[in-house]
Amino acid sequence: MELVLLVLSAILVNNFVLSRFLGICPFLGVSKKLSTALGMTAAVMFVMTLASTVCWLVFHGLLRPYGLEYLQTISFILIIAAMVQLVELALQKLSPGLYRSLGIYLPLITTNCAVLGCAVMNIMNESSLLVTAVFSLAAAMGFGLALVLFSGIREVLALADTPRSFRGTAIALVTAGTLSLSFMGFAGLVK
Amino acid sequence: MLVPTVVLSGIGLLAGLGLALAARAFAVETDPRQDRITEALPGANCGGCGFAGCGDFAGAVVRGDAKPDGCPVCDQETRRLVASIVGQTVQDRAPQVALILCQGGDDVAAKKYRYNGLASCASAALLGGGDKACSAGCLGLGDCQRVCAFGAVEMTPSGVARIIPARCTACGLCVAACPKDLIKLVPVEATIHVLCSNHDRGPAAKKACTVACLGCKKCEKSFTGDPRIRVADFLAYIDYEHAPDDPALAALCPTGSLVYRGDAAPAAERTT
Amino acid sequence: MKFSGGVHPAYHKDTAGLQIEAMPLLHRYVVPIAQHLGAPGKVLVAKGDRVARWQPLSEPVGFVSVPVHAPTSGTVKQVAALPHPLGRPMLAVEIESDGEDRPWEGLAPPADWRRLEPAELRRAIQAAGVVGMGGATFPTHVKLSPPAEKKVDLLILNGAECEPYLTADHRVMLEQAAEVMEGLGLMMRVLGVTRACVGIESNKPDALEALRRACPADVAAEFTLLETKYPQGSEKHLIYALSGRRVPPGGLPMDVGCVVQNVGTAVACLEAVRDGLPMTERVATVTGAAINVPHNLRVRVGAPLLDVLAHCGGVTPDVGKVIFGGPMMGIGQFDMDVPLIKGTSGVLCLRDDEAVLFEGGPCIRCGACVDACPMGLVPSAMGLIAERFRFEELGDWHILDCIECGSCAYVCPSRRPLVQHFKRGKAEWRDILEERRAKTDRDAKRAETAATA
Amino acid sequence: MTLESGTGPDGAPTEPATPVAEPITPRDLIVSASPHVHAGQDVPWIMRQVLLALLPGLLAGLWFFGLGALRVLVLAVAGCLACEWACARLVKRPATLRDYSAVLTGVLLAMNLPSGSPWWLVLIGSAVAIGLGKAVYGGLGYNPFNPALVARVFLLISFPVQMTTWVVPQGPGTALDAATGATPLGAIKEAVGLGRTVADAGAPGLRDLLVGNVGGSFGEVSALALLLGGLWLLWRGVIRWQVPVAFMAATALVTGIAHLADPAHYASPLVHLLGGGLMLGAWFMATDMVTSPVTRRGLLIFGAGCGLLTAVIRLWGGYPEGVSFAILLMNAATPLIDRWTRPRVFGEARKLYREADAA
Repeated sequence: MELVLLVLSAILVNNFVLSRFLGICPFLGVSKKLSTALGMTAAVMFVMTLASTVCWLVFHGLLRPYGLEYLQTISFILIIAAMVQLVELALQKLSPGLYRSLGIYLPLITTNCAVLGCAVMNIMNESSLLVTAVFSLAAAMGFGLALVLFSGIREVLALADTPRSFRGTAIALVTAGTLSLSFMGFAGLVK
Repeated sequence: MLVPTVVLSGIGLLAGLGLALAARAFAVETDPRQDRITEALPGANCGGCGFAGCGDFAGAVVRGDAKPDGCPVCDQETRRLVASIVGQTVQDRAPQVALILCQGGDDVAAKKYRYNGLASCASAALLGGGDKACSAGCLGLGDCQRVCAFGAVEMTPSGVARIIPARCTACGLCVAACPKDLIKLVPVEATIHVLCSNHDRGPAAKKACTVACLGCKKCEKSFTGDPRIRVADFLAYIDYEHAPDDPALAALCPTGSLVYRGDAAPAAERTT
Repeated sequence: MKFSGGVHPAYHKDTAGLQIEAMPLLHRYVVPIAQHLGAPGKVLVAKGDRVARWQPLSEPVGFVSVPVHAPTSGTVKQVAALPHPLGRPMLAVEIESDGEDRPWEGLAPPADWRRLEPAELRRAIQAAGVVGMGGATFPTHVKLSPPAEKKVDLLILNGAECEPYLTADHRVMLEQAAEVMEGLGLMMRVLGVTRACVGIESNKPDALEALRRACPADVAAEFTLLETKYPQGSEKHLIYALSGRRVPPGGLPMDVGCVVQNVGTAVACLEAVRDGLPMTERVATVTGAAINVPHNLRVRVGAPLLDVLAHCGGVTPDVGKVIFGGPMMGIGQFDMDVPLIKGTSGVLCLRDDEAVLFEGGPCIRCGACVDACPMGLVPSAMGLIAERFRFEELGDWHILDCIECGSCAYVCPSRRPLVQHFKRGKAEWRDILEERRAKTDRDAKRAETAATA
Repeated sequence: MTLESGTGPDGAPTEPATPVAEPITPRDLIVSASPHVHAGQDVPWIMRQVLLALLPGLLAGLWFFGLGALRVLVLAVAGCLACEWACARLVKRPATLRDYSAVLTGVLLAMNLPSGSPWWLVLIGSAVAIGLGKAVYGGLGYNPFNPALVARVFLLISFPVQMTTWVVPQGPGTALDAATGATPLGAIKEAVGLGRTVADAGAPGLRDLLVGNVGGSFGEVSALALLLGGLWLLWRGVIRWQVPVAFMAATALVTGIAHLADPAHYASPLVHLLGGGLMLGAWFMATDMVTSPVTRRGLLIFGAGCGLLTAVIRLWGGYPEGVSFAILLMNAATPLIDRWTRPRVFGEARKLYREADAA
């Protein structure tokens, strides 16, 4: 039950994008097409879960025993970067189309605050390994939910007769804001 | 100091090792020439070459699907550079500019019905060729303006398209977009043009539009020997290979379909 | 069986009670060479030639091609590109009538269709220039020649006449019931089928009764009164309504073992064989609020529109639209010199204030078009995509399955010109497909040369 | 252009039956693509129908909350119209005041506000509804979210105090500074939150909920009047049944299960159906065409999603009322629903014809 609530909380109540405003860069960058958004979701889910877990292991296995907590950020980034490179290599081979459409946003997962934020949050909350893994996956799913919903809207928006000055990112931000407003309805759902 | 260094480099080494293995497993061959060509191209992604953007064109050049001088927009130097990347040479070609061969605005051209429908020439042309009484008249709904990536087409107040020569890159997109085939690419240096595409006999053409070419041959007959303007099928054609450059020619035309747009013309009408 | 979608426009079948009246002979006729879907024939006459009534003016080139014939005797005034109902001038033969209406000596002798072989019947039908008279004008002999691998077991006679205003088929069924049923029997013989269905919309029970009474003993036909709903007369929907079979997307009726023929076509086939007479006339409804005296006219193919309107008392001053065909799928005309042709089922004259003006307002996603589309498409989304010129996406939305019936635009509260979007979209999507095909061919060819090199 | 008269078979000219009124010159004719006739409905007609259908609910609200409600209504409608006009001016497009869509947004917004709302709250709401909810997207037809609800949720989150100060209904004479109280759902939520039972909340009876003699946004209180309007819309063919039915069914189902499991802490589904903004939401807000799916299957999913989310937020969320949030969330999902509920193309996949049928 605890874990179910944790998952619900991470997806709906404390959605990484819409409530914590983390990972806005890919949220705006790869949401123009649903297929790209789905690809990005998969990539982020992979990187986030694995990176958070490995980071937890490194933190509790290496950094804390040797009193090296101050190396947290740099070592986490290192791990995340390696994960992202791995995904990039695999995608380039397995799905060149998706690789091309993700473009610069794929390597940019490295500097995605959502991924680092997730890893750091797990450490800060003193979560267990299991909770870390589940929370990271759920957080990535929350990111994915927001991204997929948003990309659906943006595909339709691309057909709209939007005033010139609002075209592109401007209207996307307005939409994201409204989406965030509606996600606030979940406030208080957990705890 | 030693421990943190060892820990960090250890993590780095491990990650590096994993990546090296992954790189071998997921190895993909890419042609570095494609990136170099993409960099050399203008990057406007106008699609004038017929491919989906500059990157796609570069890939096509590398694969041999497109000629290295296939980019209609870039200058001669870039073409040469692109060709040299794939080890070829290109021929120089004269700079061109698009020209709309119609000046039949609503003030001079008659309409054959009241059009009600989409504001797009190609859609209007589905209904009996459009509402202009002239079968070769500009419909004025701006398909050429819409496809131009460089803002080089404007619509005159009387509803006929006009090229802004200074902005035109001769990419040819408007040529393909015009359902009435009114747009041609002509040499930039040419100064005399026949701005009409109507093949009807004189009286019929005149009834449809007051600035139509009637095929009267006054321009053709003004030449002694080999005429540089010829009338075929009731329409005059400029021989752009040997383009005439005489402002006086335009004065011969009874309807004003033969125009001079060289240095001696008013600034707004010049093409060069 | 009822198909989903469709609309119920106001029917205005005011001319249903008017007897078919023969149009008097005119001074001149303009006979376009291309009056059918398929290759236009080769012209056989030249300026100055004397022609007789029913004399062929062109000969077919290839299988999907039919000849056209002189509607009366006279002199060929010109062979030139002349106004055509489809909008653009097309090659046509203009005949100046000599008033004698002298028949051609070379006519085929009358024959009994019950004694002729299917192949002979097909030849006679092609030689008579018979095309589908419902409006699509596909050569009838082609439709009656299914390839051997398609087993056709059902002939459907289309008497739905679901277009508002038009009553030509209705009158033909009432006044020529015996000929319709004989023609049906003839076509069954050509196809070698033993089963035929006659489908008529429920607003014409008298037509169904007339046909049932006139049905010869040796013609096994079933009669069905169909729901009055547009587009009940669409081939695919008629087949579904009568037999429950669904023609697959991109498929033809013969893919589900059916052939659909219009009632007028049945009469034309019969006349071609029984009397040896080519198709030089048809019944057309001239109606609408802007015509002074509505008529069901038997009019010779090639009669100029202006003369037909004049015969019907002319148009009122507030005429806004003149349409060839019905109001849902008909083609708006602008040149009074266009001739009525084999596919012209009616001339509809609408007043200025009746003519729908498309406004192209924004789509409010009300979904009325989705409910109305008989093909199960999503016109709202397709219209938006086409409006943004993103034609390459239209394939995903099955644009080629659109039958252009107009149901979507009929109900659209924003008055969006959806059908125009789709006509354009179809053309553009076909171009894209063509390009892709050419590219794959090129790639394949290159791969081949690379392999051999 | 002169007419050629017909000639008889003998070659002698015959006169036309009646003289021709006026020769038409071709350029006078209109040419458009087919079809050439139309069913008759247009966008203003639809908007007028919805406004008419809102009348009973509106009158009930005015009856119970008096002048305060009228003030909110007038302010909201005027604000929306002014905003629409201003936005059109800003983006240099023709103002579309005559399609009644701005009026409708104003009325819906007003009905979603407490009758005691300060004037600035109403005007901010109007500006958000038309500006942020609609105009930035390009106007009617292109907005992904229901403009009135965007404004309501925006106000609810920005000004929680003003947006939850409910006037107690006292009939047409209700004073502008009337006493305030809780909404039925709010009272229940509060009681349960304090560890007491539903019965302790002292919520009004079903009869009061039905007629609307309860606290709440001024247009949402009378379930009966709203239901009447909704049914009329259905009968006029303006809305399709899938959304309201699925909406109410899903809410009833979830709240019903919860109620059966623990009646002390979960109110009966009838209270949930009649209380709060559910009737207004299910019949008038969720049925907004622009922001709901186009296919009937999609509408069912959309309605059910709205109902489910409403129930979840009401029962377990922090807010006593979840209709606005639920509809906005489902608005966001509409493009995806549309994508995944495309109708089957005629004749596609399922083949009815087999050789056996032919025999």
